[in-house]
Amino acid sequence: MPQLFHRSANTLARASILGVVLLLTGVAAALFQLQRSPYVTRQHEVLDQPIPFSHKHHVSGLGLDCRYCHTSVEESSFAGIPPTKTCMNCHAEMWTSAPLLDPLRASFRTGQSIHWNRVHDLPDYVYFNHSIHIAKGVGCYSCHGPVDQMPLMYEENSLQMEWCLNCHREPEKFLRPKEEVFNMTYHQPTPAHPVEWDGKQYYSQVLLGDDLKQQYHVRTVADITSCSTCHR
Amino acid sequence: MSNHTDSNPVLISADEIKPASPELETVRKKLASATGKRYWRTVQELADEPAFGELLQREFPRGAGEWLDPVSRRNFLKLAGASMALAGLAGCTRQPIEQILPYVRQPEYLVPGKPIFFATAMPFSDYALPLLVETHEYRPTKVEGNPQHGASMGATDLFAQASILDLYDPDRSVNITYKGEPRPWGEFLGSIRGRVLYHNANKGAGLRFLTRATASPTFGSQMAAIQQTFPQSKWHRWQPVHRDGARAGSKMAFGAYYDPIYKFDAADVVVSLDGDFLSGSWFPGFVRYARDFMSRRKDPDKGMNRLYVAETCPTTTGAKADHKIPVRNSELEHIARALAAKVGVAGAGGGQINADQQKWVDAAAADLMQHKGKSIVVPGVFHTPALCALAHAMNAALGNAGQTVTYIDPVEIAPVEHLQSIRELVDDINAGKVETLIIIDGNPVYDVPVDLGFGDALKKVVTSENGMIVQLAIYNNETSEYATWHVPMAHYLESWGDTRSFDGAVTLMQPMIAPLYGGKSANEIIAIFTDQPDSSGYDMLRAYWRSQHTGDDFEAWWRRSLHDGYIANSVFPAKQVTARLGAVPPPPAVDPNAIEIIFRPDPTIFDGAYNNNGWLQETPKPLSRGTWDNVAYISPNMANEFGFFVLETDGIATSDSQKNVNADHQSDSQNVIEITLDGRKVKVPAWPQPGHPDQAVSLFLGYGRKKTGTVGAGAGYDAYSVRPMTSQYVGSGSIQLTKDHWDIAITQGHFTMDTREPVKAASLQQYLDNKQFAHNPEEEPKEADSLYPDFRQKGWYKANAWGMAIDLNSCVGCQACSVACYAENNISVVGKYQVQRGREMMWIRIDTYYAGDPANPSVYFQPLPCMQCENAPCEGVCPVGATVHSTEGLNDMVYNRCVGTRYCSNNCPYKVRRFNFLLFADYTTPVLKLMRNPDVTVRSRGVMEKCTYCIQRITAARINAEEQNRYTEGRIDIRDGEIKTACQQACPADAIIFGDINDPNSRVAQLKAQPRNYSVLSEVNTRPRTTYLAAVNNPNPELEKA
Amino acid sequence: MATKIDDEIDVLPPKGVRPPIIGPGQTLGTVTDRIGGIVLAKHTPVFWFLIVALCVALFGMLNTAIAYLLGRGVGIWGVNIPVGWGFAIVNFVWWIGIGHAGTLISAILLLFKQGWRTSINRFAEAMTLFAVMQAGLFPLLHTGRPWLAAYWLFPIPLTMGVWPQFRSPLIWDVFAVSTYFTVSFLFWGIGLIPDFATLRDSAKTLLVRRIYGMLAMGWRGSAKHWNRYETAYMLLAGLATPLVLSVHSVVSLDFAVAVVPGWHTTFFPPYFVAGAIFSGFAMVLMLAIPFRYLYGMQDFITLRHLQNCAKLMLATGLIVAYSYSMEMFIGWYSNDKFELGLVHNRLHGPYSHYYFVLIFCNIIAPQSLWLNKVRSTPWILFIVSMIVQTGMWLERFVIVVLSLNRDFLPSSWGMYWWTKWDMMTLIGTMGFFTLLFFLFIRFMPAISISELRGLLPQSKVKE
Amino acid sequence: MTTAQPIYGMMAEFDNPTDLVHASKAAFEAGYRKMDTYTPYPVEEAAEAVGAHHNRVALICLIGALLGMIGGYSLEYWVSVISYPINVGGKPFHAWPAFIPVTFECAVLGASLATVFGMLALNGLPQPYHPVFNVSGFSGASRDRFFLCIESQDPRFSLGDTRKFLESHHPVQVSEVPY
Repeated sequence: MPQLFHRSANTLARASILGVVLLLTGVAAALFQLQRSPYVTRQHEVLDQPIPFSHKHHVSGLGLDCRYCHTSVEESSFAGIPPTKTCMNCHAEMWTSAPLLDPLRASFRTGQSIHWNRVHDLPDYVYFNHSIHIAKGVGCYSCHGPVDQMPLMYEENSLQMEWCLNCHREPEKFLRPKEEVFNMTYHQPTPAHPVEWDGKQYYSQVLLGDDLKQQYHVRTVADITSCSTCHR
Repeated sequence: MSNHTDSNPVLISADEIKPASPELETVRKKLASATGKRYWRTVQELADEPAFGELLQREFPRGAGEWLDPVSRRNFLKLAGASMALAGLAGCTRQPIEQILPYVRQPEYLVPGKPIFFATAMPFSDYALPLLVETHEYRPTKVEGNPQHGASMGATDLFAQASILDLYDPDRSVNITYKGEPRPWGEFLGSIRGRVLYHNANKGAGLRFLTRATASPTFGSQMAAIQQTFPQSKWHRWQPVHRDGARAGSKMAFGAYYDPIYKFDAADVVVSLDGDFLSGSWFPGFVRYARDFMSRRKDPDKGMNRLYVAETCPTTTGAKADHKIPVRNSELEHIARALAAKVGVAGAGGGQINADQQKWVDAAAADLMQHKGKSIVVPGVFHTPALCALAHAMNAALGNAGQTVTYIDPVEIAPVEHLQSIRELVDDINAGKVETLIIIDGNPVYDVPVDLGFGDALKKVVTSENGMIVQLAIYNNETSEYATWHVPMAHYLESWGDTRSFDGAVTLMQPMIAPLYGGKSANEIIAIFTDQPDSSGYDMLRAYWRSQHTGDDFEAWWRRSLHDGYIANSVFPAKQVTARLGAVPPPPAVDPNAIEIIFRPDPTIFDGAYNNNGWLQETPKPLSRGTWDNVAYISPNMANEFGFFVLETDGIATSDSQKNVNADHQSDSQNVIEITLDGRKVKVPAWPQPGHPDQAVSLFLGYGRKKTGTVGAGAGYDAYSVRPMTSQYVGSGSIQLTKDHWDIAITQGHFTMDTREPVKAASLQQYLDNKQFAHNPEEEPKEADSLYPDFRQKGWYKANAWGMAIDLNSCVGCQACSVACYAENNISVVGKYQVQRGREMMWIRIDTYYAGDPANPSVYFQPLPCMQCENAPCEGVCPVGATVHSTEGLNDMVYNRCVGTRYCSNNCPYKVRRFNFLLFADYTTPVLKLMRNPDVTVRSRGVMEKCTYCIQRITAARINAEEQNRYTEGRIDIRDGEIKTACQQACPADAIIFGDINDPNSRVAQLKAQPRNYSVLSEVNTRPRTTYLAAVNNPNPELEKA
Repeated sequence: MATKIDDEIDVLPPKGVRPPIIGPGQTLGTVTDRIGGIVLAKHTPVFWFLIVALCVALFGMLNTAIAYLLGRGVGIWGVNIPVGWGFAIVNFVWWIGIGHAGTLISAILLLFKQGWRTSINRFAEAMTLFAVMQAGLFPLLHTGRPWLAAYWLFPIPLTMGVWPQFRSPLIWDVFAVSTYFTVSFLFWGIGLIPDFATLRDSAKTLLVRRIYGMLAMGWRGSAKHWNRYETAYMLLAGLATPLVLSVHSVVSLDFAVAVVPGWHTTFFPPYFVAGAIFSGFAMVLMLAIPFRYLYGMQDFITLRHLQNCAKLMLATGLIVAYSYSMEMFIGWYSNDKFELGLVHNRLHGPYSHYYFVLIFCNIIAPQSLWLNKVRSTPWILFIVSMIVQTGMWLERFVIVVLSLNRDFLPSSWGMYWWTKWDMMTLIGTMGFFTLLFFLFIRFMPAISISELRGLLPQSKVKE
Repeated sequence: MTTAQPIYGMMAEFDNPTDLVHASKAAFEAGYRKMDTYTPYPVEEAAEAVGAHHNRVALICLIGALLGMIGGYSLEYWVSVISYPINVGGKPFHAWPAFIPVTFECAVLGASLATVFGMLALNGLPQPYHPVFNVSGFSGASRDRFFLCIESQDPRFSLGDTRKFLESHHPVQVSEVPY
C-alpha cells in the first residue's frame, strides 16, 4: 500500500497544531492590548481645535490659575469651559489682530459658541464630579497630567474604569494637601524633598496620604468602590 | 424642601437674569438635525451634535430608535451585523469625538451642572398650584410644590408633575395659521388690528371672548379694560368640569357666590356627601386637604379622625372612608336631608332612605352632634345646589362655620355659572349676534354640552361674511378646525402671569424657558385689543402689580414676590356669612328602575386637557388600574346580571375561574355596553367596579378625541358625545349589552390579597388591643437566624443607611408619586400594547386591593417602590454583578453592566423591576432630550431598571454635605429631610418618608420604631429597607356592633 | 443494499430468547463495508437530499428569527414581567436534557460494560453535541444582546476591572454547559479516530483517502496505541459520568437557587437528571428507528437496542412521575401558603390544561412500555417517544411559566403568551438539529466500526 | 530491493487474532523486544504479548484534574474576595458553597483535555507518514487483517532469521518494511 502522505507531513502536522495554538494566544493578547491602547483611549492624541489654545503658554507662561477659566470646578460636577467673554477679557486688548483668534472674535461678534472638541470625555453612564475630588485633595495633575506643559491639550490618562479604580482603591497614594490641588509643580514628598503640611514635615506619600485621608474624611474604599458612586 | 443639590435652594426670579435664557431659536433649528446623544450638559452642547460615530456606540445602541421606525427597519440586518462585528471588540470601541460648546456670555447665576429652582404656579381649573421648578441650564426638568405656600406645602398632584411632558410635547401646535395655512405673527396682528378698529366703531357689538375659568388678576383687569373700550362685547366662560352646582348652592344658602375653605386638620368627624376631596385637583385644595386630613391619621395612639362617605361613583375618598355607603345620585340628596334633619337644620327632612342608609345617617348624625364645631360636612362639587345648600346649612347648624369651615370670595374672576354662560353665547351666535369670537384655551367644540351643537354654531360664525374666530390653544384640537385664526398658546412654564391658589393667595408665574414653539400667552392676545399689541407679558404683569402695590418699596417687594412665587398676605379673608336654608326645592323622586348615567372627570386625563400626555395615559386609574382608555364603571351585581366577568375581591370570584384568565394582568378584554342618554348613544367598555352603586353607570370624560396628538389618538370613548346640558353630571338613561369586546390595558389583574396579606390592616380598637397586629412571630425570621454574615460587622451600612417608611394609612392612591418618578428618573412610556403585554415601566406602582363584600368592599392602596432588600434575592442571581449592594444599603442597579438575563426580575418577590424589552426610550425626538434629567442615565434596550431611591439626589446631597464639611460620629451629617425622593416630595398626604435609619432622630427611624411598622413578605427574609406602617381605620363602634 | 426493509430481522424471537445485539452472519469485513458504505457510497440516496433541503429551510427560518431578535430586542417574544423567562429558557433546558442520553450511553453504559451500547453510542454522542449546540444558542439569544452576554459571562480581564458574579447559577451554567460540550466533543472525537482510519483505507479516491487520512491523524492500530487509547477512553468515560449528572443538576439549580415558589426546592437535581435521560432516550429512539430503517441498519441496531432504550425510558419515566407526585405532596405537606398557591395554580390555574397534558405525556403514555409488544414494535416506540418528547418540553414550560405567572404578590400576577417569533426559533432549532445529524450520517461513520468488530465472535482470541 | 538498504522491520500478516497473539508471544519469548502489532480493533492479548502493559495516561489525567480544580477555585476566590469584593445580596465574599460547581467543572475540563491530548502525544499522533504504511495490504489492518512487525532496531533482528521465525507461525505473508 502506497503512503498517502510524504514524510514531511509528520513535521507539518505537528507544526501546524503548534501554529494554531500560538495564533490564538496571539490574537487574544492583541485584543487585550488593543482595548487599552491609545488608539481606543485617545490617550496623548491631540485633537484639532478651532483655536490652537496653549495651556502651556497661559499656565506656566502667564501663570493663570486653573480656576480663572474653569470657574465651577470647586462647586459643580462640571469644571466649566470658559465662555468667549472670559477670553475677551484679555484678548480685547492683546493679539487683537492675530488671525489665530479670528474664531474667538467671530464668536463674540455673532454670539455663536466656539465648537471645541472634547478632550476628556467619559462615557455618558459615568457621573464624575469635579468639586468633590477637589474637596478631597485630588490634584488636577492626578487626572489631567502636566497640563502646564501641554502646548496643545491632550488626554494624559486612559480614563478607563480600571484606571479610576487605581485611585479609588488606594486614595492615600494620590492625595495632596488641598492648597496644592491646583499647583502644577507640586511633587509628592520624598526623603529628598519633604512636604510640609499642617506644621509637619512629611518624607513619604504614604504617611501624608494617610493623614490627609483622616483629615479630609475620605470615605472608605468599600464606599467609593460601590457601583452607585459613579453609575446611576 | 425641594432642593436636592443644596441645603438652601438657589431661588432666583427670572427677571433677575433676563439675558440668561439661551437662544432657543438656534437650539431648535439645530435640534432638527441633531442625532441621539444620551444626555448633555448644556443646551448649546446639545444644539450641535456630531452625527458620526453612531455605530461605534452600538453596544448601548444610541439612536437605535430606528428599529421602531418601520422604514429603516428594513436595514436592521445591516445594523445588527454591525453590532455583531463589534461583539468581540465591544471593550475596545472608541468613543466618537464629542464637541463641547461653552456660552459666549455665561449668565451670572448659572453654575454649569447645577440646577436652579424657580418659583411659579400651575393654573388648573379656576385656581392654581404654587410650584418650584428645577431647571438645568434653563431647561425645566422637574416640577415640585412650593413648600412655603400653604396651598402646596411642597406637594403636588399628578397633573403638575406631568405638565413638564406637556411643555416639551412635540405634538404641540407650532404655527399661527389662517384657515389652516401658516402665517407670520405680523399678518395675524394686522388682521386683528383691523377687527379692533372695526369694533371700536361699533362699541364691540358682536365681539365675544370665550375663556376657561381664570383667577388671574391681571387678566381680569384686562377684561375689565375691554369692557370699557367695547361696552357691547361679552366675556363668556366655559370649562367642562365646572362647579355650577356648588355655585348655585352657595347662592341658595348665602345669596351670593362663596368658596368654602375646609380645615380638615381641625375636624374630628368628616361626613362627605360625595365630596371627593381626597382624589384630585378638581376638588379645589385637594393637595392641601389631603395633607391636613391625613395629619389626623398618622398616629393612632394620638387618636384619629373619622370619615363617613356616601358616594355615587367610587373614588379614592370613599376608599379611605371608615364608613362608606355607595348610593345612587338621586338618593344622595335624600340622605343629605335626613342627615340635615338629624343635626337640626330647620326646613330639612323629607328624605326617603332605606334601612342601611338610615343606619349610616344615624351613626354619622350622632357623631356630628358629639363633635359640634369640630366636624365638617363636605358636599360634592358635582351635585345639585340643594345638596350644597344643605351641607352649608348643616355646617352652620353644627357650629362648624367659622371653625372648621370658612367662606371666602370665589377665586375665579367675575364668577359665573358656566352652563348659563356658554348657553348665552350659543344663543347669540344662532341669533347672528356674534361676529368676532376669541376662544382662549379650552376646546369647546369637543367638550361643550352636545345638545348645544357648538360646532355648527361656530360654522355659522366663520361662514358669515364678517365672521372671524380666533383660537389660542396649546394643541391643534377639534376646535381649531373652525377657527379662522389659530395661535399657538404658550405653556404656563413659558409665560408670565399671575393667578390665585384655592385660598385666594396670589401666585406669580414666571417663564422657565422661552416659548419652545413660539406660543403666546392669553394676556398677550388680549393686549392686542387693549391697544398694547407689543407689550410683553412681563410688562403687563409688572404694570398691573405696580398699580396694585401701595407703598414705595415696590422694587424690593416685587423681587421678593417673584422669588417666593406668591404675594405675601394675599390670602382672601374669611367672610362672616350664615347659611339660611331658604326655599330648597323638593328632592328629586328616586326611580328604582331608571339607570343613572354619571359623568366624572377622568382621574388621570381630567377633562381631556391632558389627553396627549404619555405619562398620564400610562398612569393607572387608582381604582381600576386601567391605562390608555376610559371605562364605564358598573356595579358587580349588574355585571353578574349581564353575565360579565366579575372583578374579584376576596368576597367573590376566586382568582382561578377560567373566566378570570384574561384578567390576569395585561390585556383584560371587557364587554362593551351601549349607553343611551336623550337618544344619543355611545359604546363603552363596562368595568365591574366593586363599591359602585347598582342601577348606575359612571362615564369618564376626556377620551375619544377626534383631533389630538399621536399619544392620545384612538384612546377610549367620548363621554361628551352623550352629555347634554340637562345632565351635566348625572342623567337618566338606559344601557344595552352589545356583542363587542374592548381590550383594556390594566397593570393589575388581581385585586384580592389572596393569602399573602401584603397589606396589614386593623381597626383602631384592634390596634389598641394588640399593637403588634401587623407582625406574625411564627413567620418573621429573627435577626439571628441567617447563614449570611452581618455586613454591619464588615463596615457596611455603618455610616449612612438609607431607608423608607410608607404609611398605608395616609396613602390616598392619587398616583402623584408614580408620575413624579417618571419625571425624575427619565422613565419611558411604552404604550397600550406593551402595557397589555405586561411591560409597563413604572418604578413605583400603587397596588390596589379589595376586601370583603364587592358591593361595598374595603379598599387598600399600597405604593410599591424597590424594597432595597439587605438580603436582595435579585443580586445573588445576576451573572455579571449588574445589581449589587452599596455600603449605604442601596440595591444598586448598574445599567451599563446589565446584559439582560431578567433573572433578577424573576427572583424579585415584589416584582418591582422593569425591563426594556424593546428600545422604549425615545432617542430620536430632539425636543424630548431637553426634558430629560441629566443626572439620570437614559436606559436603552435590553437593560433592567428599577427604583434607586433617587440615588442622584442622595449623591448630590452627600457631596454638598461633604463640601460643607458636615460630619457627626462617623456619619456624613446629611440633615433629616435634606434628601427627599421624588415620590416622597410629590406626595400630598406625606405618606412616604425617606431618610437615614442610622440617625435615631430621623423621621424614618422613628416611624420604623412604631409597632405598626412591618415589611411585606417578611417571611421570605429579604430584610427590606422599605417598610410599611400598617393601615388602621377608625370605624364607629356603634356601626361595628350592627 | 441500503434502503430495503428486511422485516424478518424485526421478527420477535421465541419467548425467553432476547434478540441478538448484532444480526447473524456479520463478519469483520461485512461490518466494515455495511457501515463504511453509508459514507463511501457513490450515490447519496434521494431521501437524504429531501430531508436536508427541508432542514436547510427551517435553518433559514431560525436565522431570520434571530436576526430580527438582534434588531428589535427580546420584546418580539412573549416574555414580560412577571414571566421574565419564556420559550428561550424552556427550549434551553429541553435541548440540554436531550443532550444527556449520548454521554450517558457512551460513558455510563461503557463503565457498566453494556455491550449493546456500541452500535448506538456513536450517533447518540453526535446527537448530544448537536442538542447542546441548540441549547447553547438560547441563553445567548435570551438576553437579546448576545454580543455582551458572549464575553461578560466569562472571566476576561477587561478594562472595567469587573468580573463575573460567581454566586449566580447562570455562571455555573456557562461553565457546566461549555465543559459538557467540550468533553462530549473530545469523547466523540477520539472514538472516531480508528474509524477514520478505516474509511481512509477503504475509500476509493485519493482525495477522500487524504481527507480521512488527515482526520485519522495517521492511526495505524498499533497495540501500544490501542493500549493508551483504551485507557484514555475509559478515563473519559469515568469523567463524563459525574459530568453528565452535574450538568443537568446545575441547570436545575438555575431554578432551585431562586426564591420563586415552584423553583425553590431541593429535589430538582435528581428530578431534572432523570427527566433529561428520559427525554434523551426518547430522542435516541426517534433517531435510531428512522436511521436503521432508512439505511437498513437493522443488523446493527436490533430490537435488543430498541427494547433496552425503551426499558430505560420506562425506568426514568417512573422517577419523573415520582418527582411530580412529590412536588404536589410537598406543596400540600409544607402547608406553606406560597407552595399551596403553586399547587392550586397548577391544578386550577389558567394554565392547568398544560399541566394535565404534561401528566398524560410523561406519566400515562410511557406506561405502555411495560408491554413487550410495544417495546418491540419500532413504529409504536417512535410514537411513544414523540409523546414523551412533547411532554418533557411541557414539563419545562410548566416549571418556568406556571411558577412565575403567579408568585408572591397577587398584584403582579400575570400571563404569558408566546409569539410567532418564539415558535419560529423553537422549530428552527429542530431543523438545525436534524440538519447537523444528517450531515453527520452522510460524512462520518454513524456506528462505531472498530468497537463493533470487538463484539463479533470471530474477533475473540482462542487459546 | 537489496538487503544493503536499511529497513524499518519485518512484517507478518495474519487473518485471525489467535495466530497473531501466538506469534507475538513466541517472538517475545524468542527475545524480540522492539516489535508491535497492528489490529483493526483492540486485542488486549496482543498488547500484553508485545509488552505494552502500562501507560501514563492516567497520571496525566490526574494532573489535569488538579490543575483545573485549583485554577477554577483560585480564580473564583481572587475575583470575589481580592480583586473586587462586592456585597452581593448579603452573601459572604468567600461564598465557598457557591464556588463548588465551577470548581468541579474546571476540574473535569482540565482532566479531559489532559487525557485526550496526553494520549495523542504519547502515541506520537498525528503521524500521517509511517513506514508500516509501505507494506502492501497493510490497509487490512483497519479491516480484518492482523499484523506483527519486528523492527530492525531490535538487536536480535536479522533479515534471514527474523523472516524465518515469522514464517514459522503460518502468516498469510511476510514482507519487509522499507523506511
